[in-house]
Amino acid sequence: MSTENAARWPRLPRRLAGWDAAVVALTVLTLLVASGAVDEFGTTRNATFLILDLAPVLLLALPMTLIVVSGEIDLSVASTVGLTSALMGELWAGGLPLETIVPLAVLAGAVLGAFNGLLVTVLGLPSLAVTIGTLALYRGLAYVLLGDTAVADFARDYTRWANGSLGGGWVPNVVPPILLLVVAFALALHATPVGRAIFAMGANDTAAAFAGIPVERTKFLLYVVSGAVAGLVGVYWTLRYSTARADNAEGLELTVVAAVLLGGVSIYGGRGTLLGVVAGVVLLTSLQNALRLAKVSADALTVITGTLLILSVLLPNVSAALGARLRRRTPAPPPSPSPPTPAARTAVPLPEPTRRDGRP
Amino acid sequence: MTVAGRPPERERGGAALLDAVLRFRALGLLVALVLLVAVTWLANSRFLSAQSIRDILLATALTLLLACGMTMVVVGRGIDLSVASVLGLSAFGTATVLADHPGLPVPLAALVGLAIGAACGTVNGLVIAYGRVPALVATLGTLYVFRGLVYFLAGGSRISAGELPRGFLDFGTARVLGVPWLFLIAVAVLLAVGEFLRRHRAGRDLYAIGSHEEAARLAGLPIPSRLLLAYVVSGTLAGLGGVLYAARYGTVDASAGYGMELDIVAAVVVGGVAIFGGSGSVYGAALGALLLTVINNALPVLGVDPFWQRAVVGALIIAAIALDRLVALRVAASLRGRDDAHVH
Amino acid sequence: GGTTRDSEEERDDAPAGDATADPDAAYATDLSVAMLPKSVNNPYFEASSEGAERVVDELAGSYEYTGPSDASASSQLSYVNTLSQQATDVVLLSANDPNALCSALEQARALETTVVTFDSDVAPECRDVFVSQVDGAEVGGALLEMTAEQIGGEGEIAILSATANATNQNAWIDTMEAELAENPDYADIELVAVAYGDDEDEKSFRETQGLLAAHPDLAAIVSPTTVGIAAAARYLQGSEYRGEVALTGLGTPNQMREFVADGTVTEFALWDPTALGELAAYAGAAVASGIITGAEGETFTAGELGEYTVGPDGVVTLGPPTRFNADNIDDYDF
Amino acid sequence: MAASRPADPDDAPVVALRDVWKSFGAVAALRGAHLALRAGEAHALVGENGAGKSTLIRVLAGVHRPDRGVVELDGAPVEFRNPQDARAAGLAVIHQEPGLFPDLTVAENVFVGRQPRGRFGRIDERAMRAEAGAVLARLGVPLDPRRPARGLSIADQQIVEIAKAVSLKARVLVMDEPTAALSGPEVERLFSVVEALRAQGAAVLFVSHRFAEVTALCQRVTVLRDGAHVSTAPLAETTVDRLVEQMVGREPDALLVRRDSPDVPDAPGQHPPGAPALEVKGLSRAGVYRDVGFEVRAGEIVALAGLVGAGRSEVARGIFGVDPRDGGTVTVAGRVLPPGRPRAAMAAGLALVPEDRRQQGLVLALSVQRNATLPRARQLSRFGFLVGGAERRAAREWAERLRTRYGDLDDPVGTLSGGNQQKVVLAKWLATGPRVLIVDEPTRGIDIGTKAEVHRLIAQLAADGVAILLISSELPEVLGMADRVLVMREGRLVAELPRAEATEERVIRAATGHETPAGPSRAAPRGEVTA
Ligand SMILES: Nc1ncnc2c1ncn2[C@@H]1O[C@H](COP(=O)(O)OP(=O)(O)OP(=O)(O)O)[C@@H](O)[C@H]1O
Ligand SMILES: Nc1ncnc2c1ncn2[C@@H]1O[C@H](COP(=O)(O)OP(=O)(O)OP(=O)(O)O)[C@@H](O)[C@H]1O
Ligand SMILES: [Mg+2]
Ligand SMILES: [Mg+2]
Repeated sequence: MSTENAARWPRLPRRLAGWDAAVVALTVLTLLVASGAVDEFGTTRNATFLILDLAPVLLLALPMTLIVVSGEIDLSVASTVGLTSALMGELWAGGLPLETIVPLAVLAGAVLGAFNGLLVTVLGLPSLAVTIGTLALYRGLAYVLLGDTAVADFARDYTRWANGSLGGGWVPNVVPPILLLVVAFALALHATPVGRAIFAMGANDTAAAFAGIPVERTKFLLYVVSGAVAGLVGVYWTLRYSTARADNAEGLELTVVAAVLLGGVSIYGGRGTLLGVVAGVVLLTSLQNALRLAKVSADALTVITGTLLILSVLLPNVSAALGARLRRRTPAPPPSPSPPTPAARTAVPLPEPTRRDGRP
Repeated sequence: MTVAGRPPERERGGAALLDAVLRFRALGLLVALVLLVAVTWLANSRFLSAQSIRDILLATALTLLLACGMTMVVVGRGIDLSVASVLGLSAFGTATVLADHPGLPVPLAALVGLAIGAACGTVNGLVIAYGRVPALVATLGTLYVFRGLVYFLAGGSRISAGELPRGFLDFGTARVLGVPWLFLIAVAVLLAVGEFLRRHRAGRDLYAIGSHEEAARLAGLPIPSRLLLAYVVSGTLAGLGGVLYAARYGTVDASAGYGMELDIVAAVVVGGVAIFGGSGSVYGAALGALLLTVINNALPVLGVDPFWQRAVVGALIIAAIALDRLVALRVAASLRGRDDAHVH
Repeated sequence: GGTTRDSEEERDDAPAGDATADPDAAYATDLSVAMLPKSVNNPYFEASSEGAERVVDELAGSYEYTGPSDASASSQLSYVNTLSQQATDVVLLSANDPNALCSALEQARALETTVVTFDSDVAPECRDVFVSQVDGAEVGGALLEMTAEQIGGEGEIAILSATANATNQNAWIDTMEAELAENPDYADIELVAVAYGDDEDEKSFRETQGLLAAHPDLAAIVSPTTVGIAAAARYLQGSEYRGEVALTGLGTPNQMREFVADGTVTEFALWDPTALGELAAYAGAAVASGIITGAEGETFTAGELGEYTVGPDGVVTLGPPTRFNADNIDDYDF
Repeated sequence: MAASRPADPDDAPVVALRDVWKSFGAVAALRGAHLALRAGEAHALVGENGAGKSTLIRVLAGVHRPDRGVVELDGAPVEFRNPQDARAAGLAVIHQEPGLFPDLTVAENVFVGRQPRGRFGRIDERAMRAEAGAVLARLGVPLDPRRPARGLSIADQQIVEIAKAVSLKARVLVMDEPTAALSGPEVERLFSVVEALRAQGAAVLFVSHRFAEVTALCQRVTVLRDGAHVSTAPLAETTVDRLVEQMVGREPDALLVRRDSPDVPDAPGQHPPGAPALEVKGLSRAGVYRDVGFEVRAGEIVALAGLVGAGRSEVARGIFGVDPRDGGTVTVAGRVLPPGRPRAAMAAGLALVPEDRRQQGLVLALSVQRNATLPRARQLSRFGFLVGGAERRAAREWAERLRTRYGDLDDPVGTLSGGNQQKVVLAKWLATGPRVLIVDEPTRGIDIGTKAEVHRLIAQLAADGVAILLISSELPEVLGMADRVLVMREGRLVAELPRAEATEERVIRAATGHETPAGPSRAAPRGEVTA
């Protein structure tokens, strides 16, 4: 029986041992080393670029984390970004003001997410398969909308806001809204009943249903949220690159998934933390940024990204296995204060051993 | 101490019906295929010309090969996202070897491609089976790594048809009795994998592992070596795919096969292989591959606006899996309905 | 270091022309020059890079060839930022999108980086000079001319393009469409389809297949992209359409040599990408050295290439495309 | 492999464990365990939940490697590095939780990894089906070898597990609670098959919490407590009371609480049952159950008895709303529950402790704390947020009330022993303070001491006015606890027996349908399904 008392912070050491903590540490280490070793890395100017670059990945990673923890996946996010971006271009070209377009784009994203959600929950189709389908479908629709044209003449005020900084300093304008979203998602996942439900259904959706959790409705909502955030990213992307094109954000889904997995979220669902994912995104992007500054070629970047992803899971596993092997080699002393029972080699009744401590 | 007796078994009819349905599911794909071909043919009779059929068979050959390997992996509850990168690496490797050593016999060069594939598959397999890294994570990683390697090796260079030996290129389009060689090779692989998965212990072990890994461990199945085998086969087939790619297209650069992995996964899923392991057959996956290729080939022939093509492919993928699911649900319902007859 | 504030304020300024050109100035040495192609791993840009590097070496500058491995504007933007942070003197850019890079380019230019686009342009106000491989109208015209010659002036033709968004491709296609509609010489030629091979060999191959199956009476395919024309040629070579359907477009001699030799392709065209790279490098150095500012009418000497004049909108044109056929193809190696 | 040696108790052991230690992190599961199995002898292993029985078996099966101690085979030390090694040495093991492959057929499940092969190493499917059919027939279960294992009831799954082990024809047959999900005849069949194997010289290890079975099958018994060996003795020389005392390390409490025993504060009769708390009318689901109707009053314990597969669990799930239903109404304390909405049922005060704790009751990968508070997360949150120690306090309180044994509240619940897992499921639902509690096999796999606790708890809840629907396959439990017994057969309610009339015989008769029981009965056929 546990001997802990309620007052202390019993979960802290456990947290620190977790993989997400390791990613956070690795991220900090990378930032430090890069600042020291790469000339331009530590400048505020670079920080601005870095943040602008990681914003879309980070934003998409937030709902993706929830979806992966709930045991599903959404590969259509990047296509949703593309489609909402195309829609935005189409509407802008049609003369609508941005104040109307932005909510419409987010709404469109939510609708696209809802379509994924419907297929996954109502029809019960595997989300990996569904979202591979919508990945093609949404991207295709983006081409249908915009074809080979690009809409680029967005109002300067907006594009400037998307690229600009708070009060002309180095902190980009997008930081406050992003921070707000990060905190909101972190709280939702780690400190609300819905978050508990997401973890439970990711690990065992039958048991979750038996505990009265509306599994399907929750998953559906997660897809809607994912779509809405992708819509938001579509808006951001369009303004940041001041161009709406059908191929915007193409291929970004794999980067997002890679970042989420790197952040220690289990692809099987039920495990992961948002902090880890944020660290994973920062790690990936800052590493790419630093290597680019250090004139490492794009090919090496690709190889490093992949290697990192594998090592992030492989190393803990290997070290655990080695540890177990070592422990077997050198037998640990008996784990309890009671002395081992006499080494009787026959199965005759033995004197009763002392009672184990802490029994209720 | 407990209540005695048990009710009579009432599942017998069910098993037979389920069998029929599984066959019917493949039938559904076939019907879709026939319909698509018929419609396209009505719109443009050239779609069924010898040339056009050969084109489709050639195009299917690659998808089919990779889908065979993917099926093995997916049945064992894995996934191999690195196939396209492996294909690229092997295609570039084979082409380089042939371009650098013009005298080299073609089969030997093909062996190089296969070896590259097998090596990549071994890396995947070791990391997944022995390193216990989830397959999606591991192969997403190697997707980047292997592609990065091709970039690294190829740089901006491209090996064009002129640098490859004539014999090798001819092999890419050669045919036996009008059927392209490449397609025959793919079919041979398909039959071999089908036989292996259905009728051999190691194959059945993969289904068991995919169905319930913990139980497989307790049952003493050699899980790591089986998984390793699946990934090595998948890698080797992707390697073979690379060789065939080089032979067929002649021009090979660093982006050979780029992005193909999702097509392969889609083919396998459309073909009724459960993405979470344990069920599905390689023949279904083959039908899925064929269907997707035909869709891809039929859309331009039907004159579908190029901007619509991608959307249509996506919609068809969704329709195929949704249809499959609806059929399965109906059958489950009718199974229950039959049982109802026994509840007096 | 430095902040972004200055660039914010200078953004709306006229693109070039605030400095005055000194046509007699010498090329500066020690320039740092970087070429940023649409994507690395593309033989076409490797060839351009070769030319640019040679020029930079001659001028005793430092040269770098860098870029993303995927041809997307967003990845390219990060590289623009990186290059401007590293205070590169001249960036030679082939843009994946005419607008997406603008704000980053403006920031770079505010930090004294000269931006020269080549091959594929951005909006004129975001760069100093654009080195065009050819005049858009000239390419379109040349393509049509070759096609008409090969099909005897009548029949259905189709275009196999690169990606649907490629600026230069679309400009050429537009010229061709306009020309077809207006020029009585081409009255019997009908453009029946435009397909996109996305500059992927396999997709181009498949699209060729689709075009031929969909249009039984097709007389010719025009593929104004090096990847597309090679894939289409390979398909034709292995199919029953070989010799029946003409193929022309833009391709590199090395890739097309085989098909010209066996008669699959009669004639195609291209400019010399190496020369393009050289010219871009000279133009960049010229701006950075103050020889030109990018205003119309300024002139500069590009080594052995000769003297060039800046046209309207800061465009410098390399020259008419070279046509390659069985007679001359063996004279080229790129 | 079957050695045809005569059963000789003086034989050297076939397999023995000597002074085995095994810890999982801070939890010491085995702390000096001994066990010796002899040819031709059935050996029982008993102990409380969490005593280490399953861990010991997993060591024997090569699943776990011991931290210390040796496994001996025919007197020589061996090392089982994995389950293959153990199987190769002639051990067949039935683990506590059936682990079938849902996508494979029954026959394949039986022969997985060792399918009979024909030419070219191809699997001979015909032979495989025939052999599997033969083994199943020996066990008296007419399962179709060609059907997939998916959808088999827990009992049938257990049968397939047994068939798998039996068909191995091993020298040593190890069974971890194989009978927990079985009904009488199946247990008897199993025993006769085991007897036959034993007569051929196989050594048998049998784990069960049911002493009647232990005495019926075994010759020797080893008691394990807190992972340590307590005693080994011939069954003939010991008594159940003595065994229980050794298991718990103290005087045993009453083993089964009867509702009318003086322990329970409010015995029936003293308090007449209150108003109907749960009313079920015309509940139907195509192919599963039909026209089920009954009511449970506040403070009443109603048992739902029937054969395995009679549909009791389905009815419970239909009432709670996790499974859809085709027709009928469910009313809890006057509120009609919408179908298919467990949350509405919970809001009305209904709780369901499901039968399959690993699939339905628990999220094994989550911590004890998260599991225990899962249905209550909303109530425990403040302003929508779960902060502070509210969850923790609530979880600890209930774990302690049920005397759950765990290492840390943050440990995954899957690391607990089977019985302790069951307690977490109970805690999870009791903590919601239900008005109506449905418990489905609440004591399956629970040790004798805990079982009495659970019974006392249920009786206490009833006394406090909770309406209880008890689904159980254990007749003594049904008869001892219930105020009324409802009997189901093939998806229909066929009898209702008040406590005074509920005897073992009458319940069995109603459940099997061999004879219409006398007394007030609901067996009369009703109208058509109200769909
Ligand atoms: N994999 C594991 N990780 C951590 N602890 C474990 C693990 N397996 C077992 N334990 C712990 O070891 C102890 C013994 O468990 P075991 O399953 O052997 O008990 P048991 O005697 O079989 O109980 P039951 O009768 O309930 O099945 C328990 O305290 C349990 O929590
Ligand atoms: N998860 C399941 N999927 C499909 N069929 C099932 C499932 N669980 C049970 N069944 C089938 O439904 C029928 C009724 O089972 P149910 O579990 O309700 O019976 P029960 O009376 O509760 O018996 P038990 O004592 O096993 O709990 C059985 O024939 C069983 O095989
Ligand atoms: Mg146990
Ligand atoms: Mg039941």
